[in-house]
Amino acid sequence: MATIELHDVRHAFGGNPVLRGVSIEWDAGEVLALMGANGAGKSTLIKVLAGVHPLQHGRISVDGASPDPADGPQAARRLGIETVHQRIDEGVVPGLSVAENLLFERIAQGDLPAVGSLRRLLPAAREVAAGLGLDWSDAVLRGDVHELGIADQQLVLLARALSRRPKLLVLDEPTSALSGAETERLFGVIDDMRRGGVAVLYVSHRIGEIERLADRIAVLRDGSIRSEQTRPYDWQAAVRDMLGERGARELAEVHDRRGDEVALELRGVRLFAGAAPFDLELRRGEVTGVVGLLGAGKSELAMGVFGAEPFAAGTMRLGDEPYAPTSPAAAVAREVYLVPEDRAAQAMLPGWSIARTASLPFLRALSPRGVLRRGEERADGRDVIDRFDVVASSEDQGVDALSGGNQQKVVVGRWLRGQPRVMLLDEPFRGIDIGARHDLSRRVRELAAGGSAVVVLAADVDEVLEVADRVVVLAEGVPRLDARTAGVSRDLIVARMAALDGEDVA
Amino acid sequence: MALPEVDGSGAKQTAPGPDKQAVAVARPSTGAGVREFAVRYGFIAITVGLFVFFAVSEESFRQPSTLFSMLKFASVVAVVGLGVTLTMVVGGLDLSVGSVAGMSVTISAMAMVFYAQVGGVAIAVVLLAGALVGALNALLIVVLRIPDLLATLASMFVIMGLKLVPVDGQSVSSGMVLRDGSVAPGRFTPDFLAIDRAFLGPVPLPVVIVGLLAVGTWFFLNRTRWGRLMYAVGANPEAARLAGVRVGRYRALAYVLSGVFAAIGGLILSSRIGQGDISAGNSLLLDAVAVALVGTSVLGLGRPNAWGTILGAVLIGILITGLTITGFPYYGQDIVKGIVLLLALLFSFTLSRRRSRYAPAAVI
Amino acid sequence: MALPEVDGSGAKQTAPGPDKQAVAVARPSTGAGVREFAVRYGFIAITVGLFVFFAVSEESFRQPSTLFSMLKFASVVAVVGLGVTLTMVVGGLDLSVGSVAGMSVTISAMAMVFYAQVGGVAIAVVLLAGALVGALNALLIVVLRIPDLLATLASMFVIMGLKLVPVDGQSVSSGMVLRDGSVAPGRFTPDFLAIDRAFLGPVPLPVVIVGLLAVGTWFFLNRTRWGRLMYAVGANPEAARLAGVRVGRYRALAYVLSGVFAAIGGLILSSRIGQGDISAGNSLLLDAVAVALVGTSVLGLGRPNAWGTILGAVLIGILITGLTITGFPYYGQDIVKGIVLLLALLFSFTLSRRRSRYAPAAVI
Amino acid sequence: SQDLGPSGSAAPPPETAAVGEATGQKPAPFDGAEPVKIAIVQNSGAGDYFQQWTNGARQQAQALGMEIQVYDAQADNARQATDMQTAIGSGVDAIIVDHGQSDTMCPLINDGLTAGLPVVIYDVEISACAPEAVETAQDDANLASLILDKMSEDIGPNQPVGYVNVLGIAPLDRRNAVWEQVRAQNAWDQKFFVGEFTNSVATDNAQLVDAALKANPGVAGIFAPYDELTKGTVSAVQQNNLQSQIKVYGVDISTADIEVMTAEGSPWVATATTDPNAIGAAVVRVTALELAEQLDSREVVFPGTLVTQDLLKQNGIQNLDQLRAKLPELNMTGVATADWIPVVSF
Ligand SMILES: Nc1ncnc2c1ncn2[C@@H]1O[C@H](COP(=O)(O)OP(=O)(O)OP(=O)(O)O)[C@@H](O)[C@H]1O
Ligand SMILES: Nc1ncnc2c1ncn2[C@@H]1O[C@H](COP(=O)(O)OP(=O)(O)OP(=O)(O)O)[C@@H](O)[C@H]1O
Ligand SMILES: [Mg+2]
Ligand SMILES: [Mg+2]
Repeated sequence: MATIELHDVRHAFGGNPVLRGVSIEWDAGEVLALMGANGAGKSTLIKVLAGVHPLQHGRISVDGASPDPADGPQAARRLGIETVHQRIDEGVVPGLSVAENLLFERIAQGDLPAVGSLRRLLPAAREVAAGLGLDWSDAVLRGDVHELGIADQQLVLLARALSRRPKLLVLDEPTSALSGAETERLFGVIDDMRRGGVAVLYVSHRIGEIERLADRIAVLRDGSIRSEQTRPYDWQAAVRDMLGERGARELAEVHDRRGDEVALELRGVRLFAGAAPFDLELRRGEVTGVVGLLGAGKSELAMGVFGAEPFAAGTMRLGDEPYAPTSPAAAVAREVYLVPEDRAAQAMLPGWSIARTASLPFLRALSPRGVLRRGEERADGRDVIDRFDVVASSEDQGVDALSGGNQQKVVVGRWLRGQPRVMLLDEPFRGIDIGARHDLSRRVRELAAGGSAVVVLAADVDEVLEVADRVVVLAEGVPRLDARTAGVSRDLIVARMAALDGEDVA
Repeated sequence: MALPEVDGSGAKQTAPGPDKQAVAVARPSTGAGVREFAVRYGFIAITVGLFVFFAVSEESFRQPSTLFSMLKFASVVAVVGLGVTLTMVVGGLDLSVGSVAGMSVTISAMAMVFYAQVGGVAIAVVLLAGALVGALNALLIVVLRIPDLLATLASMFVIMGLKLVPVDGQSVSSGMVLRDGSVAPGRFTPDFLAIDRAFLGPVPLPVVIVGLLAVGTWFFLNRTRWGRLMYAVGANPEAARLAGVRVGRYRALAYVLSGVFAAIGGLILSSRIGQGDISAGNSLLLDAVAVALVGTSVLGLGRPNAWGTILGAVLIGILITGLTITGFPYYGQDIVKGIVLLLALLFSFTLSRRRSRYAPAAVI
Repeated sequence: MALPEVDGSGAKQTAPGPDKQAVAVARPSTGAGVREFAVRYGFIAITVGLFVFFAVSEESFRQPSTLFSMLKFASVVAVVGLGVTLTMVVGGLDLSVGSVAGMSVTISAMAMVFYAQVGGVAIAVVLLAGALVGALNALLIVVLRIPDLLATLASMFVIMGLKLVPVDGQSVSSGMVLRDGSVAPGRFTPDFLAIDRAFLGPVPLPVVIVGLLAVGTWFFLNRTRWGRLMYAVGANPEAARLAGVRVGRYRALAYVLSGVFAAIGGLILSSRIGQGDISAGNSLLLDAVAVALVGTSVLGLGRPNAWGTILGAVLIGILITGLTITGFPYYGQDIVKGIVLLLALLFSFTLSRRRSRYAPAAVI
Repeated sequence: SQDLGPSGSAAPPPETAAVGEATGQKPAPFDGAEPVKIAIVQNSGAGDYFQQWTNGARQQAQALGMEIQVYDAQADNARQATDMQTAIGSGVDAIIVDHGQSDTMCPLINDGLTAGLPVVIYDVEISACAPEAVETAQDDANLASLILDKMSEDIGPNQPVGYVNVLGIAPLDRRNAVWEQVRAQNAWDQKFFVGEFTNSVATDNAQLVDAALKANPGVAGIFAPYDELTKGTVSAVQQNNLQSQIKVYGVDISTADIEVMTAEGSPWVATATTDPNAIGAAVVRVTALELAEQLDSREVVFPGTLVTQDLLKQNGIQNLDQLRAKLPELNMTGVATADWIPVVSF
């Protein structure tokens, strides 16, 4: 007996069909993983399911009941559909406390007493947090949710959805901001829910996670379900179905290109006020992967080198000269580039077209005397679209209307031009599909081959291993391991990330 | 700590870190206590300091009657500012408050003077009219999707003009000659005049009214579900919508309340002036917006809130009364007002390390 | 396309769809062409319509001199509004413009009357002072991190007071007695008075000035790197900073330019009034902000822009001149002004399906 | 300029007054060691008229050895009400109320009187509701008659004329009454009646009059009984290049007005006025007399003076000082005085 049933669901944005008839069913207690390339329509499907986009065509039912399309998200929620959307900033409410955010839906529904101080909300909030194994103190619960990092915000949203005891739990790339430990904890909770008879729809680009979780996979392509599989999965086939022609260009080989010349030298750097100082050298011609758990200091490292947020202490040298950038502009002038981790907050400009977004860092080259050469600008925009297979109508399309992965391609792709001295990429693979990930890896390796010092910072070990010649493990603001990719075991890296003694593992 | 590079397969160990889960948790900020104190209480300190300064240097400032007339002076700006605060909470800004207060003065005068109604009727009509304007603003903003600033700017112009039509652009005062040549039959009734002139014990009634409204607004915003949801609507309307909040209703509510508060301010003004002064309320808009803006920052909260607004109004009341008694020329008062405002802002923003995270959806 | 249920373990393929890249193309929206037209040109249509209406119904409105005196009338609001537009582009809003224009009137009068300087010197001093106030605002906002609205509100108060100090709160006019008992030596020079009174062919000089400034602003904002970067700063300052934009400099530039534009507006006013009227500029703020806000919407662009602002100013000019000639009482003019504003807003927002993307960083 | 809020004209406040001789013995309460304290509760616009008025009052108070406290509500009636309360509570010996709305101020003036304070008012109509207060006023009917007589003399009867005024403001209403009368007598054809009271009266009214002139060609004279209105009118006439055809008549004068009147081809041919400095001083003298219980009337009015463009031009008068020198009657040194009062003149 199918609990969740989608029948011929279609959706179009202003005459542009995105979902062309999606039909699928799955049962209570079943985890269905939805796969698809960037822009395939996964998030759109989820938003239709959650009632965010009104149902234009087709039927949705949960236990035989269909939501009232006029009633938006409320109707879906009444049917027991809980959703964690891809964009975190669409979920958290800054200005309210962590506790109020954890209880936000219940406050909105009027499930809690209408009158009461924050203190009276704390026990309920603590309970919600505990549902995801979060042991947050009252001080944290009372703080403004915006003071949390992006990962903790994601955890807030997850805990909130889980606490509602849904019939169908929909998770749109919930782990893209999480690290190993949190991910594991989330998976534990999902396992519990599955056992408790909850149906789960899970969207991710990480095959490892899907392998671990899914009872069934469905591949969405071109707005409809292309194929479904049950265990054991044929990943080759799944990826082929996802990407079609583009196929999965395999690149499983381990890289080991060694750079000789030091491009950037860090001396006595402290990432946080309390952390120990360390030295680090980045070399031309190699890709350095920096891994670490959430809060390990990866972004601090990147932002410090980029001059965006000064280190707590320490000095740098770029080539032979001292290097002390006071702003990103100064860093860019010295050919040190950074792709920041949070595209929505740190890279995207609402209402801007792809071409304008892409040209922003290098406008000077497009306007030798200050006057913009708009033809060249658009040509450059087209170039980014072509090189990274961005799914877009034209370079004039607004970035807001792109899918998450395609937005990521634009904001990463725009920096990958020329041959900078140092190229830092913070979580560059966030939200992009396998095909694009391989393209991006290749491009990153080309940069290194051309003589740049490239640094890829990510929480996902596999992402780093795929692209890096050298791995640096950060834990609590300090490098705990610095090794050649070719000569280090994955287990050791994972152990060091958790700041465990490596030999215990080995 | 320079890390020796680990080459090849040899896994060389670094000193083991503490054996705990590295969960990133927002730590409460330690240190810099003085600065934190300045950020949170600097504005209050300025207010108290000014008060003490005036009390010491000017004998007449020490009289209790001066204290109360100062609070009375602040009461109109305070109550109108509270309404503005509510609209700022939902991420908007009501620019029509000054004109609504002015309209209330004219309407109350018309009710009593032209139509010889009692004070109660005048009050009811004015509150109704305020709510109506609020509802109109809500219609423009919520239903017709016109950005707050623009919608309330337009209604400001319309109201400013509209209120003058029934009175032919003239102030309404008792005994005036009407269009048909007869003499206006009514006058401001004593019960209506009492709004501004009565006392509750030693405390003037307007001060009591503002106090009650402030407590009410604070309680509503900080202790009730509806207040929380109003903050949510301002901070992230999309998230609120997804959580099932009827965003439009809360925004509408804020504008209606703002209209009513402005009308209450107008009633106090009307009772104080004792006639339908057509120029009343002209200067209210900037002052009310100023105190509401100051209010968002003064307590270090970084979001619009009731006490901050009241505090802002009281500070301006102290300043103006104090400077007047000290014999400052009026233009000197403007300068000092601006400078004190700046000082307060320095405490709240320049010294505060964290930038305010509260970002109302959009002005437009 | 209904999908046959897939059961069991087999990875069953569905019928292969068209074997092309899944390119979701956002086609330029078809249909609703009328609505699109209304959104984009509705405001222009209203402006032209009003113009034609007045021209047909009022003989005197048809005179070319009326047309130009209308544009002349609009010129001050237009140029000040352009400055406000620039600050809106970087996500802020300059509330001090009215007071800067007023200050410019006083300063230019002082230069010529008190110090017997020629017009050129007066102009230079005024522009410098405007830039200085802009730089001061920039200091408060960029360096001291005080939110735009609050900082410019405070400096508005300070300037309003400060400009009155050297003149003891009085208007400056030739022949007045100075503090030391002597008679002011200078007077408004003819070259200075020519700013408002001279013509270039049939076109009054202020109209020419505004035209040049508008073209310059448009070119700067839409065709140069700096303009583009200013828009970037307004759209997402953090993203701009991380793209290597020196955000602070561009915000500072916007405020300095805004100060200079307000000063130019003040020069035109001063030359029009022909004396250092201390009340000049008082009503400018709301009007300038109104035209700049209207400007963000009128062309359907959804962002502050030079032509929109100019168009807004011209519309208000036509309205006021037309209504005055038609003999509307002044309060009726406010109503009509508000209603036309609303109408324009309905075109831009209610009819337009997409919401405006322009969102100044934050009020707070 | 006159009573009406913001005004632009000039003459600096630290205007040094000539202090006349006092011969008589100072009566109580001026004979004590403690200085007599008075408060002025003013409702001004940001303008020179009030600056000068206050200056005159200060000079006279100083000459009398009084301490003076000035509350200025800046055209905000509600604030004036609060100011009045503060003043009553602040321990002064007398209060002068300068301008304001009668409905607003009447109850408060009675409060002051009840508290035992003499209250002298200038240009607020309160005789009906506060008969105990001393009422002083500029003689608006006199001013209007002075200037309108000149106007009828100049342009003659049966002419098309324009009128720029704002009703609802007491002194302007009083001048309006005289206008209606004189207009009827002369059978003038009133082609337009415009005027608005805004933050910048001159500039905004120039716009109105400009439009009115365009719509109504051929008027011979315009009456604008308040100098800000007059200035706006003058500038509109000049904009339309009609200065040779239209004569403009105003009320009030200031240094700035003198400049406008004497400018080449100015249509502003005459004005009727009082000197605000002198009025401020006279009001303080009235207060002093009241405190000394020597005032025998509850009402004092200050007469006006006619100033013509010809007089200004012929005597090369550029500012108020020179005008006062030419027309010493502006100083009103004979109004409200006694032998123990050192009368100031400007
Ligand atoms: N030891 C520490 N002392 C002070 N602050 C810390 C410490 N560890 C982490 N933090 C804080 O935790 C937050 C997360 O840090 P950061 O963004 O650098 O992590 P990251 O390794 O880049 O993780 P991710 O990018 O996956 O979120 C930061 O705000 C940082 O200031
Ligand atoms: N609000 C919108 N308006 C117009 N087009 C949209 C909108 N939202 C999404 N689209 C378009 O719909 C298509 C599918 O987007 P969707 O976000 O569903 O992709 P996705 O499968 O979730 O991709 P990703 O893996 O990158 O998150 C994209 O081409 C996108 O441009
Ligand atoms: Mg997606
Ligand atoms: Mg990070």
